[in-house]
Amino acid sequence: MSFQTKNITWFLKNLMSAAVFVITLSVFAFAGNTPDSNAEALDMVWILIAAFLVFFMQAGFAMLETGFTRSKNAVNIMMKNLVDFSFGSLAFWAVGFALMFGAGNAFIGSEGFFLNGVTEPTQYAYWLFQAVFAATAATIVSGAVAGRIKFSSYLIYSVVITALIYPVSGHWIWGGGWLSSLETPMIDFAGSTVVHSLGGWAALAGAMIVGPRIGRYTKVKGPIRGHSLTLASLGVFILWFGWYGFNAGSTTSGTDLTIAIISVTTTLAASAGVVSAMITSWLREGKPDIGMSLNGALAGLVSITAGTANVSPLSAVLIGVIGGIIVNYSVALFDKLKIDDPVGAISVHGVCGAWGTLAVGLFAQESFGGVNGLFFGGGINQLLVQLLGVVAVFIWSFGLSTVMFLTLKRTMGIRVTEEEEILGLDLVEHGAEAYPDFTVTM
Amino acid sequence: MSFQTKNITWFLKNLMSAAVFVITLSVFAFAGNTPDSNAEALDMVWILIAAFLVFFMQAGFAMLETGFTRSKNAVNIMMKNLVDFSFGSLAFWAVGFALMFGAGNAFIGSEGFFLNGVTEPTQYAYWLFQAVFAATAATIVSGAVAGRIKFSSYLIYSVVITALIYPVSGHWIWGGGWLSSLETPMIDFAGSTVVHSLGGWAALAGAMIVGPRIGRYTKVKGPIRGHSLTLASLGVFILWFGWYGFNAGSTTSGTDLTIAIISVTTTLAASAGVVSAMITSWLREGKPDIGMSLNGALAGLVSITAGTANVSPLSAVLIGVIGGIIVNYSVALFDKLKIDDPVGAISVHGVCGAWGTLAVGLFAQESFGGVNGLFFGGGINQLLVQLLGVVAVFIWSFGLSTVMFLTLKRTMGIRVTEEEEILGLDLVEHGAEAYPDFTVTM
Amino acid sequence: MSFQTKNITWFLKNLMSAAVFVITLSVFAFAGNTPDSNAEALDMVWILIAAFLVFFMQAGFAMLETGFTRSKNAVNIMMKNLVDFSFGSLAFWAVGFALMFGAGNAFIGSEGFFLNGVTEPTQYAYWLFQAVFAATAATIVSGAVAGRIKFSSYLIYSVVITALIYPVSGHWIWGGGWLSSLETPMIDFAGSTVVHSLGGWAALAGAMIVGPRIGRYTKVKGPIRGHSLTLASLGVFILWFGWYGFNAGSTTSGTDLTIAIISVTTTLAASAGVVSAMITSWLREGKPDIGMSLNGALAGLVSITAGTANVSPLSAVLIGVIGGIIVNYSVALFDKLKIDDPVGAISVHGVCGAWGTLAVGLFAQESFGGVNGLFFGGGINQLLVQLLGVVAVFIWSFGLSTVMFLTLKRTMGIRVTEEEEILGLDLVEHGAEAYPDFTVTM
Amino acid sequence: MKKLEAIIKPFKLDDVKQALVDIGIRGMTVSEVKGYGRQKGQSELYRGREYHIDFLPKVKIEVVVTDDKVEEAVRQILLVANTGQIGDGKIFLSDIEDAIRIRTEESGNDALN
Amino acid sequence: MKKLEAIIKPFKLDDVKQALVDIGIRGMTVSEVKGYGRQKGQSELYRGREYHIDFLPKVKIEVVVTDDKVEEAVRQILLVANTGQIGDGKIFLSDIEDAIRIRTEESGNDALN
Amino acid sequence: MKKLEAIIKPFKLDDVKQALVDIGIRGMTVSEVKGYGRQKGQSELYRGREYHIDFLPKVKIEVVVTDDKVEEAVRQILLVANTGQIGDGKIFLSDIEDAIRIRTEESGNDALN
Ligand SMILES: Nc1ncnc2c1ncn2[C@@H]1O[C@H](COP(=O)(O)OP(=O)(O)O)[C@@H](O)[C@H]1O
Ligand SMILES: Nc1ncnc2c1ncn2[C@@H]1O[C@H](COP(=O)(O)OP(=O)(O)O)[C@@H](O)[C@H]1O
Ligand SMILES: Nc1ncnc2c1ncn2[C@@H]1O[C@H](COP(=O)(O)OP(=O)(O)O)[C@@H](O)[C@H]1O
Repeated sequence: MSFQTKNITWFLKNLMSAAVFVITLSVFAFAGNTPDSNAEALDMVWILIAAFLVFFMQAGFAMLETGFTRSKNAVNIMMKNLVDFSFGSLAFWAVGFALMFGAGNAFIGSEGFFLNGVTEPTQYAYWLFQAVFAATAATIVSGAVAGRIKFSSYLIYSVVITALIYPVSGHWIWGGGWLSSLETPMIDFAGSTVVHSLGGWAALAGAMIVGPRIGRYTKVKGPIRGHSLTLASLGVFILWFGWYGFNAGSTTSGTDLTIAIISVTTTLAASAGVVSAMITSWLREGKPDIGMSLNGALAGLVSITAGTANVSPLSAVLIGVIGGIIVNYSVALFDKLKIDDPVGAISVHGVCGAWGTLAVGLFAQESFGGVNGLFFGGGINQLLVQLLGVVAVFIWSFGLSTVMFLTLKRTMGIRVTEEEEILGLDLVEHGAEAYPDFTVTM
Repeated sequence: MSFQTKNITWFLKNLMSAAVFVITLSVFAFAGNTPDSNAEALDMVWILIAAFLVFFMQAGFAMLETGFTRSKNAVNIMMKNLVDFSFGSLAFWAVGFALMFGAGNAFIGSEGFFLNGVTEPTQYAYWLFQAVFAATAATIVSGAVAGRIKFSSYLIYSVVITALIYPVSGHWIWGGGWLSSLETPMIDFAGSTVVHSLGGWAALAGAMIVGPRIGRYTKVKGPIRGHSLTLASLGVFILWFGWYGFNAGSTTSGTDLTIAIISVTTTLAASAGVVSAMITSWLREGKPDIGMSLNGALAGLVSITAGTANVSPLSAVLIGVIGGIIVNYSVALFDKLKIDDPVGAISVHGVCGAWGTLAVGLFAQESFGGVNGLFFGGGINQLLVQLLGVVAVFIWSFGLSTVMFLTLKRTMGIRVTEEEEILGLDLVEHGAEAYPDFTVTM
Repeated sequence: MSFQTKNITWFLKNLMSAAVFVITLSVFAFAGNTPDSNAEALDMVWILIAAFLVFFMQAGFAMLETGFTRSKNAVNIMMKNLVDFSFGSLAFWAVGFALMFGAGNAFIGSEGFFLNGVTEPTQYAYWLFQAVFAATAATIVSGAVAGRIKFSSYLIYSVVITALIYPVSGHWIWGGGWLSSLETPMIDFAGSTVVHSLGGWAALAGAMIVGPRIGRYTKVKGPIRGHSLTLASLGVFILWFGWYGFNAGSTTSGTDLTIAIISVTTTLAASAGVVSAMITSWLREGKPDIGMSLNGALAGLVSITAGTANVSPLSAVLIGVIGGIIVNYSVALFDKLKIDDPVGAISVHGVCGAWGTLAVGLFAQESFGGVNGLFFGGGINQLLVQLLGVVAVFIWSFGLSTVMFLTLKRTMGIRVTEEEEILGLDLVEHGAEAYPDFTVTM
Repeated sequence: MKKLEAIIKPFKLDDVKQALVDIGIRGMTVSEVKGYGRQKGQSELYRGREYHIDFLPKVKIEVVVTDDKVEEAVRQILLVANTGQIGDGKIFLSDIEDAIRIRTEESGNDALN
Repeated sequence: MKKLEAIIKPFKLDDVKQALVDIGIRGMTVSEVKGYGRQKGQSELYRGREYHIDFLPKVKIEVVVTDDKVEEAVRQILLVANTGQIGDGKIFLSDIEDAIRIRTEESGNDALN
Repeated sequence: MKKLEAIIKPFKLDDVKQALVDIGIRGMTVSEVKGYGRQKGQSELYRGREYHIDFLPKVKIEVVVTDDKVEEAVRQILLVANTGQIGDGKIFLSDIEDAIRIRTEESGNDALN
């Protein structure tokens, strides 16, 4: 039924007969609105809106990353975020979805390339929801390698992660693979490990292989500061907003009333992450640091993602508090190791993702998600399974990403030249300046 | 029933009796929740959320346009976007909606001014959804005439487009008018022609009549660059986000499960638009151009808007790919013709809108929207009808806009003086500077 | 039921048997989708999405406030917005919600601290919706005291407002307290008084006690201008977008079809606010002022918030028009009184909130919300009750905030030193610069 | 060797640059400045209040030229930057003792070619 | 004719401008600069690390005055810009050979009035 | 007393500053400028069109030194700022008649220490 057909019979002609109007509008409905058809429709509406929110996180990542990096690379950051989503969603359509959710074995799926054979609307909705997740995993890497990676190499990498790296380990946990078939299946409700750690470890491989930015660790001078903390903050607010889709959408059902508790634990953990990260920085440095506070929000969000449907509000607060502390020390650690991560992606997504996944094994509570963790009398089994998942995904993601980045390094090269880096990626890669208003003042 | 009444009986008093609580909360529900009432409510929730998302596109347009223009006109761009929505929605309430959807003849509607006679909630929801569409059409013009149009003239124009130009051709296609009453009715699901081309052709008339900005084509020096590609990119992300409301909301029904496939084709076409526009610019210019890549996203989105419910995912990719190529050459063409369009609105909305409308005649597929296009054995009929629609709306919009802009030019004047243009519209029209932090540093 | 369990049986294994698929997906559903369960789920989906939108208003406030203030305080504004939400939501979880909605007496509630005893999903959803409202009230103060308040004092204050000041008067009106138990209960549908005036009067107390910024009224030189009207405008668009959640979400029900008319009155009042504020400034100053136009949008929104479900579209327009005029004169008045409010929060939220609340007593119409105001034959009773509510909340909020701010002033101090203020809060409070790209150009 | 500092209206920058290049000047340095002078600043609005801005945006061109080029350079600037309106700006002339090209360490007039 | 270049703390700009105007100076040119000096820069934080900023924001006022006004102008600036704290800045005096008003082509002292 | 104005490539700022500090110079003033010279600007793209940017970002360092330090300062800058590529910039030397420290009203060489 197309739009205009409906409209013809619509509105004012029927102004006098609202009843007729309703009938017209609901042609399908009268063919049979049933409780089940309504539930199915509500589930779909929920999945789609959640997917839209997760899509919007791309804007959040773009603002966060550009804010935390220099203006001479601002255009490049925008391009990377635009393009990893675009190539990523095409790659996930062509290949990734089939590998992740297609029938296959415990390790990999192998049916449904190009959405072949898919006809059910719900499956389309589900594809979209999964595609925006895949693109999120890809985007995480962008920030960690900002300011020096070659655009063409990044582009290839972002196809590989959405077409291959993300879907395979995703299959293990969400697609019916081995980690979900254990006696005690791994719990990663919305993807602390499937999405965030995976992206974080890939970012770690990327940052290590591409090396630190010029001047980052070689001189006495301070850190390389970003060019707009305002935009970085906007990015965090957008990400937090989108995260509601990420977590609560992961029920893939609007009739599943746990979406309420998920939204609450998400909010509390994020708030707790801000508070604890800020206080930690205050104690350590004597001032409440904005970079850490922003990272604290994300740390809280990443940390609660795995257990958002399985823990109590109080546990969510604790998980967020610990996430906010971890991110402080983790950022400092990677700095000491001279692994240059301009936006803190490795700490926020990798480390806190791991923490969040383990936290399920500690804080899960039967009355919320049906499973008890160590602190609630469930024994150590769940925790061990969570640990197994964390390690397995680390090995897979870090391993494959290392191979990939090294291959790129040895073939087409992975890093711009020193001169290009000094000039800035905007100019050399895109022939552009982000803020070129000087000579045009007229 | 007002909020607080519900709240009184709410919460803790009933903590022990959750059942009672549910009853209290659902006073109306128990008066008769039926599958049909639920379906109606779900449809309304969907329309409203979609309308909110489309409203948010105003922020996207504002950021896109200001990013692509100079800082001395940034305030003016904001004012135009704020004001075309505000005047536009009032005009659409007073007049536009009646002309578009009111009972009338094949050419124009004529009932329901000021929402007179409207009592059904669903009709209110529908009005809002249509109002934000009308405002979108108006906003498109803003970018093309940026940097030199008189604010007062723009204001008048934006009332005329939302009160008259948009509703009339909208009536033809969505309101029961002649284009929707043909034996093979025109298909423009979410408005490639109704909204985007209409706006694009009005923008063309505006850009031609108001003339190019000073220095744009008269000197050797380069293009007049915008002042923030970061904000322009943010604008594109916001627009893309809002577009989900634009396209999937156009079912005006959340129980119509085609919203899933619509969301998928929208995503894929946009992604494909980015990819093809970027690669085209890369091949033509040697570098992946951010302006073109951003425009590519919008080109993909505009192109899929007409056929989003009628084509397969693969066709959506192709439609987007072609849109992304078109936008490259179209921008170059209008530049060669010395029609100065600072943000590319004519190419993105006008030209790609036409392409998207025609594409339905080529790629429509029965299994999606019930109609077959040329490539799927449906013959050439649909394509010809689409062409007819494209041409009819071009004549109407370009024609009336030309009349309007010329009238404005001859009466109150349409363009600021040379001196004012050099000083910038912010200062002369609004007595403001967008970024006045220098002398205030304190 | 966790995510992955569902996924295992999901997708391609069942590709051939879509029927089986639906069954699998809807395990719970088949356990009993009923019209009532669907209605409950739809209500919850609506509350949650509305809550997400209201959360996103934090981003809007952050952009608005930072845009209207100087760049040397931009980081501080971001921190305040981030932190008032974070501390605020924790405080509302620990204390506020219980005081506001817990069983208690006519003055204050006293059960449900830390969500103790809450088990119903709907109650969780409701908590979130209320928590984001509470945080909004807190954030309003931030703008009015920007540029000179001590961060630590602000932090304490924001806890007090969300834990105590907001919940108590909220209890009176929304939680079953005395204002809602009058024979003619006060009507404040979405919080013109409960949220906005409350925040506005607290802002008034804060601005008076903390005193004007250095140089604001002591020198001949002009106003202290903000550093980005572009970001301020973005903030207004985001706020307007979020306001749909604020107002339409306040049905806390998606099956309550008044959400449509609410969305319409919200849109029209906001538009009318822009138009009238702009025209007023045009008449008074000779130019359409962007600051006033932006404030006009917010004035319209705040003004309609109380009566959004109780008035006709035409009345909404009038309410918005008057709001837009009021804000012009109110801003001028507070300036004359030398109460320095950098963003106009007192006028927009305090004064227009009061106006909107009174407007219900004038414009309420039975056919919309069941009650008639003075202009529609309902007599003066409702108006008097509204006035009582306005005055009561003024006394409570302004009184308690005054006590609070004075206590802070006398103990830990409320204002940074002159030298610190001159250097900027970013540097002295957070050791940061918002836009530090100069020396890092490399 | 002399330095010319020309404070001009921003939109004249391209023209002045071209005029200087046309007479064989091969280098110059430009910066954004704010000028106070007879040209009274705009009156602006901010959130409903009118006020006066004293400092106006100007562009400063610094160009060091050999003594023989001074007169011509000044003439060119006067020719091109003049709009006849208050605020067109000033040219200040001063002495430069030496110029050194960093790359080649050439000094004196050689550094300017 | 002399040029005074005063590097001052940014928040003193308005006062210094006013002081100069009060003694009859009718034009000046101002720019934002960064200064390195005895005043040690702030220590800042960035994502959990403390570091030191060497360059501090300053404002440079350039004003060309006739010889007879030099002393007074210097005195005024010293009076107004002095906060007694390190980093108050410097005044540099140098010779200007000529000044030309672009609009009228007046030169010498006439260009300054 | 002399003023050195060094126009350099932006990324050399830190090195040049350090080099000057190392020879005992205790103050300098820096600003962002745009330079036109032999180094031809980048060719850029804007929405599908290629074009040429004439002005390149440079940094200007102004440092006033006592006469005895001039030579050493110049040498240091030449040493550190030289990349051997066109566009490395220039150093301009000029005379400064006097310097006054605003805080203490010291003048002459004393103002520079
Ligand atoms: N005495 C001065 N010293 C330094 N700069 C000056 C002086 N007088 C004017 N200027 C600069 O020249 C600009 C133009 O001067 P103004 O008096 O407004 O116009 P005009 O040069 O046409 O008389 C000023 O904005 C200021 O930047
Ligand atoms: N030798 C110099 N050459 C150029 N500018 C200088 C010089 N010395 C100081 N300045 C400028 O003066 C400013 C203030 O100098 P500083 O040594 O910090 O304080 P004070 O002038 O009070 O001793 C510096 O930030 C710098 O901009
Ligand atoms: N005559 C001049 N007057 C003022 N500045 C100049 C002059 N010539 C060059 N410059 C400055 O020096 C910079 C470098 O000069 P350029 O000719 O590009 O390279 P190089 O100094 O290596 O020959 C220019 O960008 C400009 O800022």
